[in-house]
Amino acid sequence: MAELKSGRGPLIRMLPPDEVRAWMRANKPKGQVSKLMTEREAIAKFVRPEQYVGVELYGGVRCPMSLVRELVRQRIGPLDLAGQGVLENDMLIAAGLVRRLDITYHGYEVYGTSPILRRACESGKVQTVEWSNAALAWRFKAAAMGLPFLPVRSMLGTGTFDYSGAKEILCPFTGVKLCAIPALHLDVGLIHVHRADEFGNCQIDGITGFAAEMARASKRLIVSAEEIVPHLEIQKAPDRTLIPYFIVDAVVHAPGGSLPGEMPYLYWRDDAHIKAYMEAVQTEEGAQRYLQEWVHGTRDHTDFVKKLGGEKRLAELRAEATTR
Amino acid sequence: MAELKSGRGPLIRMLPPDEVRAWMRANKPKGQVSKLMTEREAIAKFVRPEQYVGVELYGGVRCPMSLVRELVRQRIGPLDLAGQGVLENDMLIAAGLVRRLDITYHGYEVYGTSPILRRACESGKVQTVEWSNAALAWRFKAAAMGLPFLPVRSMLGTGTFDYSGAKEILCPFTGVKLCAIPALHLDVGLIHVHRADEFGNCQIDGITGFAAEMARASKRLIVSAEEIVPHLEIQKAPDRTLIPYFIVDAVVHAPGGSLPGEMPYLYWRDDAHIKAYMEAVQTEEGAQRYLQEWVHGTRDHTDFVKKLGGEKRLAELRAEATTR
Amino acid sequence: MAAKEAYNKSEMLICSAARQMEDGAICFIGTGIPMLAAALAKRTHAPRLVAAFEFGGMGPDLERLPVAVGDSRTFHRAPVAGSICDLMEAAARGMVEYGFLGGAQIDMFGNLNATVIGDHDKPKVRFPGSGGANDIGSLCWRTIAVMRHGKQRFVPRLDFLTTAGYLTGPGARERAGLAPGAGPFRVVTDLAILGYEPASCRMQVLKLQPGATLEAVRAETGFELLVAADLADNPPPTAEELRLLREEIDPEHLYT
Amino acid sequence: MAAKEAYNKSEMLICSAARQMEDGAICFIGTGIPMLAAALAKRTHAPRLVAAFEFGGMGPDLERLPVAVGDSRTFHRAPVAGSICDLMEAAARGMVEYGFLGGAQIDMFGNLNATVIGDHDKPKVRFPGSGGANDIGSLCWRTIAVMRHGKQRFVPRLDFLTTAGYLTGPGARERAGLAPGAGPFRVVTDLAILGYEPASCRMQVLKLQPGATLEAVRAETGFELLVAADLADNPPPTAEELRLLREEIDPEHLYT
Repeated sequence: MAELKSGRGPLIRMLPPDEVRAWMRANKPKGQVSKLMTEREAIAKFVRPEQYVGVELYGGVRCPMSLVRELVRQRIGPLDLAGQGVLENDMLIAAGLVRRLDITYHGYEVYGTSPILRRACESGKVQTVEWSNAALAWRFKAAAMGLPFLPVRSMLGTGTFDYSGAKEILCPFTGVKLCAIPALHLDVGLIHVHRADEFGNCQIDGITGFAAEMARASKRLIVSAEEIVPHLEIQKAPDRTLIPYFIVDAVVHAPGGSLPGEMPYLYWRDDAHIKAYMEAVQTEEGAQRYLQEWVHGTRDHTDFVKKLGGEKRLAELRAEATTR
Repeated sequence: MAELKSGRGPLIRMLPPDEVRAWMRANKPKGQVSKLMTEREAIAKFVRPEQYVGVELYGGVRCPMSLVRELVRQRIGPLDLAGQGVLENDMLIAAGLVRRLDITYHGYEVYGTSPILRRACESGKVQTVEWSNAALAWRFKAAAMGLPFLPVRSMLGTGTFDYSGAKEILCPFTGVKLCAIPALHLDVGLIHVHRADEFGNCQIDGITGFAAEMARASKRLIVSAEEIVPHLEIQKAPDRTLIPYFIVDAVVHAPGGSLPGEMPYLYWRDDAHIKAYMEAVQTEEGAQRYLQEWVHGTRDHTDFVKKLGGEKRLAELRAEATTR
Repeated sequence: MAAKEAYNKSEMLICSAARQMEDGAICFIGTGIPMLAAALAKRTHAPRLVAAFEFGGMGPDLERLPVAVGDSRTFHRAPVAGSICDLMEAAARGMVEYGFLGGAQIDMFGNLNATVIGDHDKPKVRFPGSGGANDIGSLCWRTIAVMRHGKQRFVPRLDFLTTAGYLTGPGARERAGLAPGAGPFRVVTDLAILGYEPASCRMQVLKLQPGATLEAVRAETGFELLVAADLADNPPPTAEELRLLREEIDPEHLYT
Repeated sequence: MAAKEAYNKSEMLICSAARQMEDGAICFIGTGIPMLAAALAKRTHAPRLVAAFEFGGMGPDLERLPVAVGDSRTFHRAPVAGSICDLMEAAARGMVEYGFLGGAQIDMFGNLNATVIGDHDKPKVRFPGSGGANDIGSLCWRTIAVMRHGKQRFVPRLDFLTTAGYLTGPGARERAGLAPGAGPFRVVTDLAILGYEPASCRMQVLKLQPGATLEAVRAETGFELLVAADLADNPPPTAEELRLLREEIDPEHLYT
């Protein structure tokens, strides 16, 4: 086994599953109780400095932006971050709230690299540990399965492995070399969904990204939902409950919560706003100006939507939504 | 590592994932082509003696009975079986088609042990290797993930482990002892679903058991469906496609295909028939008489349903179905 | 006892099992007595009890009694209809407090046999096998076994150890790799309610069923039993429990 | 060349990439050129091409161009809208034939850098990172890199090896634990279509883009290139390809 390699890490986050098991037993309500609260209450109640936080989905799609803006408003940091996310993580880094990042991809897709990430990393302010997209999702999956690790077949042979916290192992049955990745538990996970009931039973339309896995890997899970529906609606289609109530800690009603990102089938992304954001963040000053105006300058999510153009702008973006 | 134990096995089925990878590349059509065929064609085309076969779900619920009866009609064996299944596996063993069984549970739930299993095992005709329910589902999951094994936290410390093909390993991150279970690939999987299109995109209503995992772990997958729907219906709700077309090899239209078992939301189980079956199989002769009358004595699934009471009986069972 | 309060052994087992269930907890439920017990508990002291069924159903209203752990009644009006992996992994994460178990044999450490009598490869009796029992015994915090008392069931040595109790005693589960802090909690029989003495992990009598004596329990047990210092009597089924069971839960007497 | 057939470098890259795609195959598609190429291939020689997007979309009609690998256009009228694990695990099972990749640097074995220039912990330039690229390079059968040619991109030694090509040469992927029989297949650039010489796993020029010479390709490549015995010319975009691209696929010129 001497020849088996380890990534040089560090492991920003590695909780023993038995510790998490005991925590889940003690802290999560297992009966159906109402968890409805405002974004302000949810963030204040569950997020603390020094915590490890993660968001879902990716690329400005079904992104928990209303929750992230509130996190910035409350200036809770330093945080460690699970690193998937274009607008969310970008904004948290811009706000100076991030210390370390388990990175997989952080950029603007067709629009290229993130000046915010560049400034943070190139100045040494934010430390990064490398993972692949699937590896990060599989780390959540390991946690969701109640396991300390999963074997996978990505990352082997690369610098991505060398600068990760993964380890090589040999399969006990076939002898093939595999990449072992440690479970990733979030202190707080943020997910935006199409609909939820007051207890936290959630439905998502379209692709589910890594919501199922991340939700189950979160010690505290804050869900924002486009729509709060009666429990009966959940009961009539229990096979659609991707995130069950007993893993949810807070349910926040947030119509337009993904803005300026997209919400599949409901509204298209606000391209003009995203472009303006990207232009603004080219400089550090511009980034701070953006935060000042659009985050600290808005009281809450409702106020943000109003500033974006309110019902009129929303109607335009709804008209551009992808149809079934 | 010397103290780590291994189950005494044998591993009835262990395919190296790289071999399966190459097989999947060469043999599965990746474009959408029609796979509609009769149960007779599907079974004759894909099932061969000496193969390893599995069925889903369990307990007379959403069970691929029409396909299993056709397998008995065509007398294809000896087979090795993944062992979950009340009516399906019971019937295959009764028909003398089964050689070895990766067993987890084989019985009649409230109605007790299966006389067919008892006769087969107590006479030494069928060899069993022990697993837990979840372990078997996780073995399919390992295969579905393209992995040779998964670590799990069941089976440790028990005779179930000792008489399985599992191995103890140590977690490379935490040092805790874990149970490593090998991937389980089926030569042929049989699954009954609520609806499918001609390409094999399938939707299931209600619990999904281990359908997602077993489907992905099958080299050949035969799906029977209550309803064949236009592709457009699938396209309008792509998030409901639990089994995607590219893992399916045959689509068989089988209204009432789970009979005498239940199909959630569509029809309740035929209790009278199931009780008669259970009484019949108390003796070997009774079991053979049942097979002769209800399987070999019916030409195909349509004929079976007719013999069961046809549209009239179906209407009664539909009236008893669980509502949304 | 008044005639209207007469009850059979099944009813006593069901009522006793129901009383072990906690409001607002998630319990893995198997077919038969646990299903009836869960339905009864939901209608009495535990309206927010969440019955979980290993193939994916979770939190059904239990208006109609399931007949199989995968049937549609296990997810009727439920918040979740998932998959076996989903529910078993929730248990692995520590979400499931209770699991109900049965078996052909149990030993003093609460280990269970549901696999074979005799040699595994040429058994005298082949039982159905573990099913989810091994997983429930490995992953849930507390397991409750429901069995008829009898020397052929309460044995000094199992023919086969299907499901982990405390294995060979204190610390053995942890040494085997199972998560700490979990294990057998209660055994509900027609003669007694039993638990486990914390220091030794050995089975002990906590309560006697109506009419049962300690001697009768010992006579029907094949190993030495400990007895709780505060040995008590388990009250008989109440009229209301019996009414619910007979009129609402199992009016067709499928199980009782 | 007639005026109506004038085209820019992006268009040439897109048309060249589209021609690499096979009908009835599943291809992992990233944002940008691969999306346009897939949309073009579906409208020309590969109507049954299945574009797969790592966050769960698979087989969309691509009527409207996605702008992100997770957006709703990646599963519009698709047979499947799944999850990242779902699609990556399908690739691990051998179901995904092609994967498109990009990067800041590539070496002669097709290894790619999309992470940093300079030291990892205090980089000169921090790029977005692997994303799904490492997985695609590890799990798909054949990967196709699409890049502009240039000495700062085609380098003798990567600053960081984000995604596995052939690593250090023949057998290296297998020794690292990656599944056999898979690896880099093509590099599509503005100057050439390149492949890999099977015995050495080294990059070789297969076709020259219109107007490009072997000397120009070599001048823009920082390592020694092999040249296929049957070196050919890649035909320029056809009028029909350009029409589809400009009028149907990207009428707003978001990408070209």
